[in-house]
Amino acid sequence: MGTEMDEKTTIAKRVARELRDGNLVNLGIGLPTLVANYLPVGVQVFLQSENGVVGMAPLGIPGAAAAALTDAGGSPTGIIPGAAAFDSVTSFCLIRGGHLDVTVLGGLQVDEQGQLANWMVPGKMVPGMGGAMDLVSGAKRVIVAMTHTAKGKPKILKRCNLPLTSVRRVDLVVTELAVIRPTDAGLVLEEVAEGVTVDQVIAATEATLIVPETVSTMKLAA
Amino acid sequence: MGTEMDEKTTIAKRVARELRDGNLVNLGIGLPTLVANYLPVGVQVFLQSENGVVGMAPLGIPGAAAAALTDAGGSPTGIIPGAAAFDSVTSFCLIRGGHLDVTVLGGLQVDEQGQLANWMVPGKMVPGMGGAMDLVSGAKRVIVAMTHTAKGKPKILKRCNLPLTSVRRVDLVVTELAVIRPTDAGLVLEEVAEGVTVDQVIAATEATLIVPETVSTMKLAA
Amino acid sequence: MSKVTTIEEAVARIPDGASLMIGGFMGVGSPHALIDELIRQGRRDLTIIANDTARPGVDIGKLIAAGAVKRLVASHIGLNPETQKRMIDGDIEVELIPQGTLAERIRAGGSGIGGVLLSTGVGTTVAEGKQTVEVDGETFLLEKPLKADFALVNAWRADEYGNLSYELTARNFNPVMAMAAGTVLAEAEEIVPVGVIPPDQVETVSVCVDCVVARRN
Amino acid sequence: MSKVTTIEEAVARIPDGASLMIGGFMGVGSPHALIDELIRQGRRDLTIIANDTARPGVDIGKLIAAGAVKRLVASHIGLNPETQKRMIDGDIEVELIPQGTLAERIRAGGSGIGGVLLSTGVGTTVAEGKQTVEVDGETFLLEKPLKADFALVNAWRADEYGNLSYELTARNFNPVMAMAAGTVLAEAEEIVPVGVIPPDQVETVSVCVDCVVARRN
Repeated sequence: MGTEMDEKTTIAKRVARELRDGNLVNLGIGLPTLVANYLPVGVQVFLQSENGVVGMAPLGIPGAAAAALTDAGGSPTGIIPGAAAFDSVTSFCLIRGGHLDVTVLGGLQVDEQGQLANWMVPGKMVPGMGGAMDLVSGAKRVIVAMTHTAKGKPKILKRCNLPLTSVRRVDLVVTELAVIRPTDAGLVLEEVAEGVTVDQVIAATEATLIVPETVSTMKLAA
Repeated sequence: MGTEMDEKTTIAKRVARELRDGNLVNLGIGLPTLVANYLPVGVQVFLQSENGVVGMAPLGIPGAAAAALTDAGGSPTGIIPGAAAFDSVTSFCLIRGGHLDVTVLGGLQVDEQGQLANWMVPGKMVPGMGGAMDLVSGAKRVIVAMTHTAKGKPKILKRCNLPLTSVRRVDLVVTELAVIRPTDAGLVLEEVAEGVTVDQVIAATEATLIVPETVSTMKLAA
Repeated sequence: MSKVTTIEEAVARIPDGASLMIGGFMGVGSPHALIDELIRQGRRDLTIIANDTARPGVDIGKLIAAGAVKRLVASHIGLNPETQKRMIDGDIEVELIPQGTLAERIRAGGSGIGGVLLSTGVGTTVAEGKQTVEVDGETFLLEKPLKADFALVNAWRADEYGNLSYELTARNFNPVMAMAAGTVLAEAEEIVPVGVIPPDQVETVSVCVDCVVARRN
Repeated sequence: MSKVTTIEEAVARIPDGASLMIGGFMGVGSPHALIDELIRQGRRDLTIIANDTARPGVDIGKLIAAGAVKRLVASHIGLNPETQKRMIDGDIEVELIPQGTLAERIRAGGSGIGGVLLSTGVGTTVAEGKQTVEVDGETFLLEKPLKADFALVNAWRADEYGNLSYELTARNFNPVMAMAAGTVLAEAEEIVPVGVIPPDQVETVSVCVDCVVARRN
């Protein structure tokens, strides 16, 4: 199943295909950040960072830089021409107000109701939710980009046992093994990665998966 | 009792003495606007206009002008150095949020509870409240600057019969005849204009006035 | 991905019966050319959300005079006797809202806020029919979000992506309305190439704007 | 009426036990010199309202390390293990709030808003103990205003009246906090004469600011 780097690249390349030209997109720190590097030709998106900018340059592309310009992790970042800076209040008006087309976030757990837990492990990790709850509750589309399992244990469960990030159902879950769409009826297995069987995905998943007659093979951005 | 112009000047000069150095002040259209022209020496106030500026130049003082710079009546105005422009949302955050030190407004009626009616005469005048309700509900101090009577009829009543602007008690009422302070106990007659007797004020007022042992003579700004 | 289009095409997107937020304060900062084109194209039965209706024959006042308006939500119509007359005659349904409340309700509409609690209007006619909420012993009116199908805004400068900046008191309701409508049409005094407006001077972010048109002079 | 003062005098206004809003996002846009001076003057038992506590040894992280903080209201402490340790040890009481809700609550505090209705956090641990309000069949959390005794903000430019402008992502929570505190201390990279900041580029209006200090370099 390849190295961890391969897995992340697979996920990022698949998520990239979900973005549309002109979309306002917020990419979480870590894996989701890679998505911007695999956009199809002709698709330009505007990257938002919740600390107050639209028009961040994708990772590794310098853009215009300044001491007073960082990403949501506090790391230096660049901006593209046509970028805009604003305060935290405005930033979350964009996120909650129907202006943010897509948010891509990492996940600790997703369950059969399509609910996400990604901000806290009681007794272990108490980082605070930052902007995650606002993003998941407010964005027009929520895409969870995460590895299918953690240390061999399924992360797609019948019911999340970690504190939820939002009761809102996420729109898509992309892992290195599969693309899963949460629906009213449950989790639909839409695609499997090249070389991965439906049974392998089911074995790595605690939640019940709805398997349509044909499950296509995951297509990745070039 | 002098001409209408004298009356307005008297009121404006008396109100001017209520303003303190550095105050943020909103002056209503008409009579209240004159107040800025009678500020005591050493008192600089910042004039707000609810359409989105702090630092308007007083009436008759040109200041810096521009086509895109008007007062709340839509008339051209000037600004002083150190002025700031902002949108309508911010403008009312300043008004409601405890930042506006004083608002001076005209009045149709004030009553024994110190409540003001100044925006509507049912069946006759339906201009809309504009910013009046926000100003009266939100400013730290509300000063009503109005003539004591209208066509010989008292405007200071037992109970307002026109729709209220706010249930908030105003802080001071200044007319060409008197200075009246609404309190828990009722309307206290604090000052009478030069050459005016307490009985003359009482005769021109429908509301019961509380008359302290000594009522001082109204002092006007130079 | 330039959003620059002609005034005719931009206005053609608006159907009869649409709800429109229109920026401006007594005509200052109103999208003059878009308003004129609405009248030229003969649009009817519009709902207008705006601070005021200016004066007769000026900006939104023209829409009133043209009989294009069915319903009006505003804070002030005092300087336009024609609006008052049409209201009293029953030609236009008018809802009057305190100016700060109008601004906050539009902001809520564009910001994913379910409602704001304000004391403005408590105990007055404005409170009629409104839900009240008590917080720590104090009573507030629950003011609901306002949205519209379209916002017609006026900017000083626009770039081709739709970033907007405004000038002095011509700003007023324009930035907040540009957040609160399904489709946002921006009229600008000047259209500049992308990158010319410094990021710190962008007041409406490009992603909120759908069409940019240059004002005719 | 210049508001320019020394850092020492500005910070001397803050008593032990005061509540402080402090601008910044992971240290970017924090008032570095005011924070250092708080530590030098040995202030104790502070309540801090801020987005985060940066990293150990950086900005608000220094206040945490110095034991100056009794209570913290923030959205994120993940990158400062020292804050997490002191929270788990019971040395600091921590209230975690979603970032957008934190921004909106501070805004309400400075804008005369009695509360805002948000869906963020509905059905999660964030909803515990909070009043809910139903509007047109949808459930929202009633989020109350946040205020503080002092706000310590960081600006790019300030004039002597206290007008402030900000730079890029160093803006973050600074403008909203400058509206929501009893006394506002602004630290600026550059103090310019009155009239130099164009009216359209003033983001915090002078009347909200009490002291202006120049950053030491």
